[in-house]
Amino acid sequence: MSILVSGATRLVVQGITGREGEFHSHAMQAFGTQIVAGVTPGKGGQTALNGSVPVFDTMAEAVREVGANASCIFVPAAAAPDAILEAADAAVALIVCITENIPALDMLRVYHVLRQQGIRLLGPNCPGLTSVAERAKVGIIPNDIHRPGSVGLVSRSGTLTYEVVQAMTDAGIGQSTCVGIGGDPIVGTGFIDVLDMFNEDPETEAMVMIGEIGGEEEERAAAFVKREVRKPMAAFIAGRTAPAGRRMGHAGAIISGGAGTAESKRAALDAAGVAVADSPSHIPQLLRAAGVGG
Amino acid sequence: MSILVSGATRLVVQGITGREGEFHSHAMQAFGTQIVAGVTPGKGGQTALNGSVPVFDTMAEAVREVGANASCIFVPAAAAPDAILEAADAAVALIVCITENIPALDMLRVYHVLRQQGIRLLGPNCPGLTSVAERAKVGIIPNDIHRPGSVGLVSRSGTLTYEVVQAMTDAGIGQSTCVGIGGDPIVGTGFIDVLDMFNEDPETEAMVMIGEIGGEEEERAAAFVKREVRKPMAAFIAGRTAPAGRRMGHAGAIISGGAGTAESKRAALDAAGVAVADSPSHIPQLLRAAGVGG
Amino acid sequence: MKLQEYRSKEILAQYGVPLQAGTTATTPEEAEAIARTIARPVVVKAQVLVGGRGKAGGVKLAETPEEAARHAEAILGMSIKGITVRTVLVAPAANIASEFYLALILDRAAKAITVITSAEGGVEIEKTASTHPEAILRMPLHPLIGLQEHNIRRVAFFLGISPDLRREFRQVLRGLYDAFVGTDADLAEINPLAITEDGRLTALDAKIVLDDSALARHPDLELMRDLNEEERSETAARQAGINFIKLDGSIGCMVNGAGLAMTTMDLVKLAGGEPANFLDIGGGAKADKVAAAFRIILDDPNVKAILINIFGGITRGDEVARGIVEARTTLARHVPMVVRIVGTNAAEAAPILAEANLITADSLDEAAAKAVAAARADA
Amino acid sequence: MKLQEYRSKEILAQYGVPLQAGTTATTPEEAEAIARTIARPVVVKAQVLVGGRGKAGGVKLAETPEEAARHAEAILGMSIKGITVRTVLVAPAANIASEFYLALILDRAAKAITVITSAEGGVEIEKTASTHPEAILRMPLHPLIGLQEHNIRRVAFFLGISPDLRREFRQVLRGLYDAFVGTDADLAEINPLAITEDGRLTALDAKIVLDDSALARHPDLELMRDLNEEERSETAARQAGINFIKLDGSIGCMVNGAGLAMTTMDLVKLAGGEPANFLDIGGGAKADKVAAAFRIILDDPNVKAILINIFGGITRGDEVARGIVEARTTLARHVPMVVRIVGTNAAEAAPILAEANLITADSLDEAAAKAVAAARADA
Repeated sequence: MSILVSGATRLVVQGITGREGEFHSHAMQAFGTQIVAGVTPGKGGQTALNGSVPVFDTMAEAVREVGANASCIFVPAAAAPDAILEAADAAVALIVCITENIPALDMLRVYHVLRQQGIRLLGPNCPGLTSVAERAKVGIIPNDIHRPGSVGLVSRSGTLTYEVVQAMTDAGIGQSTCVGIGGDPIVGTGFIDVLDMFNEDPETEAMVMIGEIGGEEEERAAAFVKREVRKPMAAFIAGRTAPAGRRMGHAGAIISGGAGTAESKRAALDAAGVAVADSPSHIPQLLRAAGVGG
Repeated sequence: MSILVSGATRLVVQGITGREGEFHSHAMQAFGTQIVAGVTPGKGGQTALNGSVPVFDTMAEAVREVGANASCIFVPAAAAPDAILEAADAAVALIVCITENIPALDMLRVYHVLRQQGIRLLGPNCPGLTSVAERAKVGIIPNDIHRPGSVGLVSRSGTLTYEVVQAMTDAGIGQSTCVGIGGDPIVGTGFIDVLDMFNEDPETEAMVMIGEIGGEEEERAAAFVKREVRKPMAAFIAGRTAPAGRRMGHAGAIISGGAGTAESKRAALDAAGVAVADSPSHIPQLLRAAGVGG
Repeated sequence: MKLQEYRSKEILAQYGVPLQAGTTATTPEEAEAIARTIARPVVVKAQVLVGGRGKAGGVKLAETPEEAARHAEAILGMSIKGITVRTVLVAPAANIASEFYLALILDRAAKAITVITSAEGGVEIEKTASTHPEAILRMPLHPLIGLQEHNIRRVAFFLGISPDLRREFRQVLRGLYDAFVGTDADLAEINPLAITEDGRLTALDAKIVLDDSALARHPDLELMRDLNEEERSETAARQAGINFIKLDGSIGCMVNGAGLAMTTMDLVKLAGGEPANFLDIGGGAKADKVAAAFRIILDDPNVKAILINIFGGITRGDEVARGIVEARTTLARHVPMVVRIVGTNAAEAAPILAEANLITADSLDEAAAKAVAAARADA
Repeated sequence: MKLQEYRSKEILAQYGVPLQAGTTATTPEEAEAIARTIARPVVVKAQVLVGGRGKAGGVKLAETPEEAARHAEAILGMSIKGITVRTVLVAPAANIASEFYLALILDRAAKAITVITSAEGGVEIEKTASTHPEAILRMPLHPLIGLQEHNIRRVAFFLGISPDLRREFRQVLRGLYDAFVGTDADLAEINPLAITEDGRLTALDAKIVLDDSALARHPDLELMRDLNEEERSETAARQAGINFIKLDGSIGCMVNGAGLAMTTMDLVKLAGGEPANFLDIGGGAKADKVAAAFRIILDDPNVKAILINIFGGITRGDEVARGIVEARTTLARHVPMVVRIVGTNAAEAAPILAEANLITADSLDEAAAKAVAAARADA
């Protein structure tokens, strides 16, 4: 089982004819994702992925013609907010935006429009998500790091996520769904949203949360976990050595006014009964200690 | 019983120190409405209604200081959209806007913001509503035309509403709640919303709907009635003699492109099993014929 | 408020919509002079707010300035659906390769500004809607964030705009939208939007209808009102703050409230008469306003009787009664008056009306019947 | 990107916020000349992006142009929290009757632009927040329709702005908001916003922090970057498209991905070392980018070893390995390198690294330990 994506996901890739869009569409298809269309304005009528997928000019056509119900966006930052709004207008149920460096005020607007339309956005500036058991991936998480299992993982990071997933797989601990929520200050889906879904997902028996400095989402997630979650959980927070007042690569990763430190997040998680790792490599043993099997 | 307002309504009047605001606040208070505050920017600290009601500068204060939960707006058209947004931001549950001549694009914006905030707006350009049994009135419907009873009335009009209510009262047919939804193209609450509430209200046994030319709200309401309503109903539609293409006083009352005629609305209501009157004075006999008692 | 084609084009041009505005003329000589200054052929178009001017002979192509003058002479003074043409627009004629319909409306049902477009330009959208509705795209825009780039792309692809014209098309739709919002319009229509044979996009005809409620914040647009196409009595009513629409019957109506005013007309008809007008005097009508309403109603020589129907709410019955009695003394012409005043202070109004020997009525049905009878007796 | 006070004021002035911008000087003579042209007394203020310049003696009042020159002489060249002052702002001094704090922030939690205000101006808002939080109003604005008139009124009444200053206050907050949105800011702060003794509102100090992700659409604002206050290596990194922050340790880090780069730093520390930098090389790192990263890391003389940690995803491991080997030949200075490449094409990367005699590691913990050891050995 999985959350958000499954074998029923009919994916359209916005920006499928671009370098990144094409590369990752091939990888998604190889993983098993059902890609039903691509959208590149002006390239309607062409095909992509070795002729296996039709390309449309608009999302409205992709939904009408081939019944797309999810979208993955590989569109440059200047055009990405519009691409998200287009996908939302076409009423796909899930939009995953990989694009980074989208201005925050654009995302503020997009966030609220989508929320009001009841459409789930993952990202931007995220690696997407992978349902391991259902072989459905929307995004750029490497294909071969997974092992099917019962641990749900949620992370603000990209390669750090892969690091943790690999460590779990190497230790024989499989994943249900791995979700990268993105490193921007305003993202469509937060930790709590995903933890809540994992908490309700019968196939997810334990959870891993990968946070980092900046904002107070991890603290809020800890409060949620304390209140709602009874499944075993482990966490890692990146940025214990990050200086205050500097943006650490991710637009959202900044300690400001004394808030958003790794220590504050670790303490909140610890207080919520979550096992907090000092290194990504410790996650598997923390999970084992919490009773998680293969 | 009643819908929307009751003895628990704690009303704030925006524009209480204006000529109209003051006049109608007195009438509302005389009817029995619990007016807890007025708001006029710059007059905070004063009192209104012979010293019985404090005046605040902002809606936020009115809600915080005296627990207002509904607002009635008597503010000129140029400032009224902002007044509605202010009331919504202060999170009152019901906003009744009496003001007419508010630009439609302003109302478009206001409508969607309030809808998203889950706040009920009645109007603009409406006479408000009166709960007869609970002696709670928010708006400008005359006090002495009512008789308590079990007929719910909803109307796009002002004085035409009074005409019908008076006719009912004179015929010994009492009202549960009388609601004027307003004559503008974009209003916060439509016929269907109110009919739905009446349909669910145990104290409302029959309904009267007063429509007029323009738009297709009455046609949609008829479809709703056919589908959902089992209570007896009578209706009147004003404007059988109105020429096409002209705005009949109300901004929303215009037949355009062949749509919005009185005949179309009458036919739709007739098809939905609603008794349609030729004159407001016939409403009582239609109600009697449908089995409505005193 | 409807704007004339040339006014609508002025506005769209300000918002960057590509078009050749042309120049207005009120005499054949002016039309000829204008035609001399622009590329030929030119088109001479009657500026009237009613539809069907083409069929009525109000739009003509001229190859020479002299021909333009002859066409202008024919068109100026022509009557189109009862409206006398006083102005023509002289503009360069376009060689049309293809035509589209493109409009924005305030969509009451969708509660949004909605794009309506069709690749079948030059015909009325209602006609296309009935013949092949699938040729029309109706696309509501987000009410809080407005026209987005993907909206523009969708319309462009729907219309099959070629890649080299997409930038220009963007400018058209963006300009149309900005004009709609900037002027508080109810309707902003380009029909046809043409692609010329030399491959340019241009708005050949345009129509903007403004939201009357928003005119207060657009004094510049209020100046564009064409008083020539408005009944004199309607102009007077507007200036007096009275909602008035002239009709063809013989029973003048004076009512407070728009819905009740329509109902009063309906009941006059039901009683066998014909209303001469719609008149909503508004709230709190004092003597001066009542007097203005009388003047406006009686300005119509067809009026044989007046029905006054006031439901006191905000408006107090006795005030209106006094207003009627006072205003009546100032009238140039006298017709029978049937007065019905109910609601607030109706009891105080009754003796005032009785003393003035006015015909009164308790119910609206009765008032309508009495007014119809009075008009017949007077005729 | 933080803007200097004088830049922030330039922007706010463009958006209609009342203030006396003053003029910048880089020499005492310039400061004196400026002081001569404006009303006295004047204030001479160090232009640095770090806080606490007042306490450090970087803000001084001058009664005469000569005194302004003396103050400028003292301030220019002064070091404030490690930053050398190169510019002062000379502006008319105000007689302050009262002071407010007024700011807009991009509020991550509320997902809105939020007004933060307090009647206690001139002090840091964090201080007010800890001493008496009830003195602060935090008001999120609607994310789709923005600053409304009622928002402005609420702030004005909260601050107790007198009726005669409300129009001016409206201009301040409206201008601040328009500037925030117009420049894509993260923070736009006026502190203090003062009422002068002669009853005018004026922004005495201002700070704007821009959203780095939006700078691409504001080339004019990008030009306002103060390179004097940026590490040379950080400037070079930015120009090479590399995310880099200089730190004080001895282990240079080169990582793909921001979260993994922070984690790498954390593990260096956990292994007993100190990271010399944060460096995220981004996706698909080719040889030229790797070479640039090496140059930037090695520009820091404290660097005694380099830890390269690449998790192949978008980035292919063998490409990075080849990049490392190639780039290494171009380096001016050599330090031990520990390379860990996993993920996509890690297997293909291994022989390349082995052949080049680089220290390798399988796990990140191991890599960190080896790097720390190598740095110690090298020291």
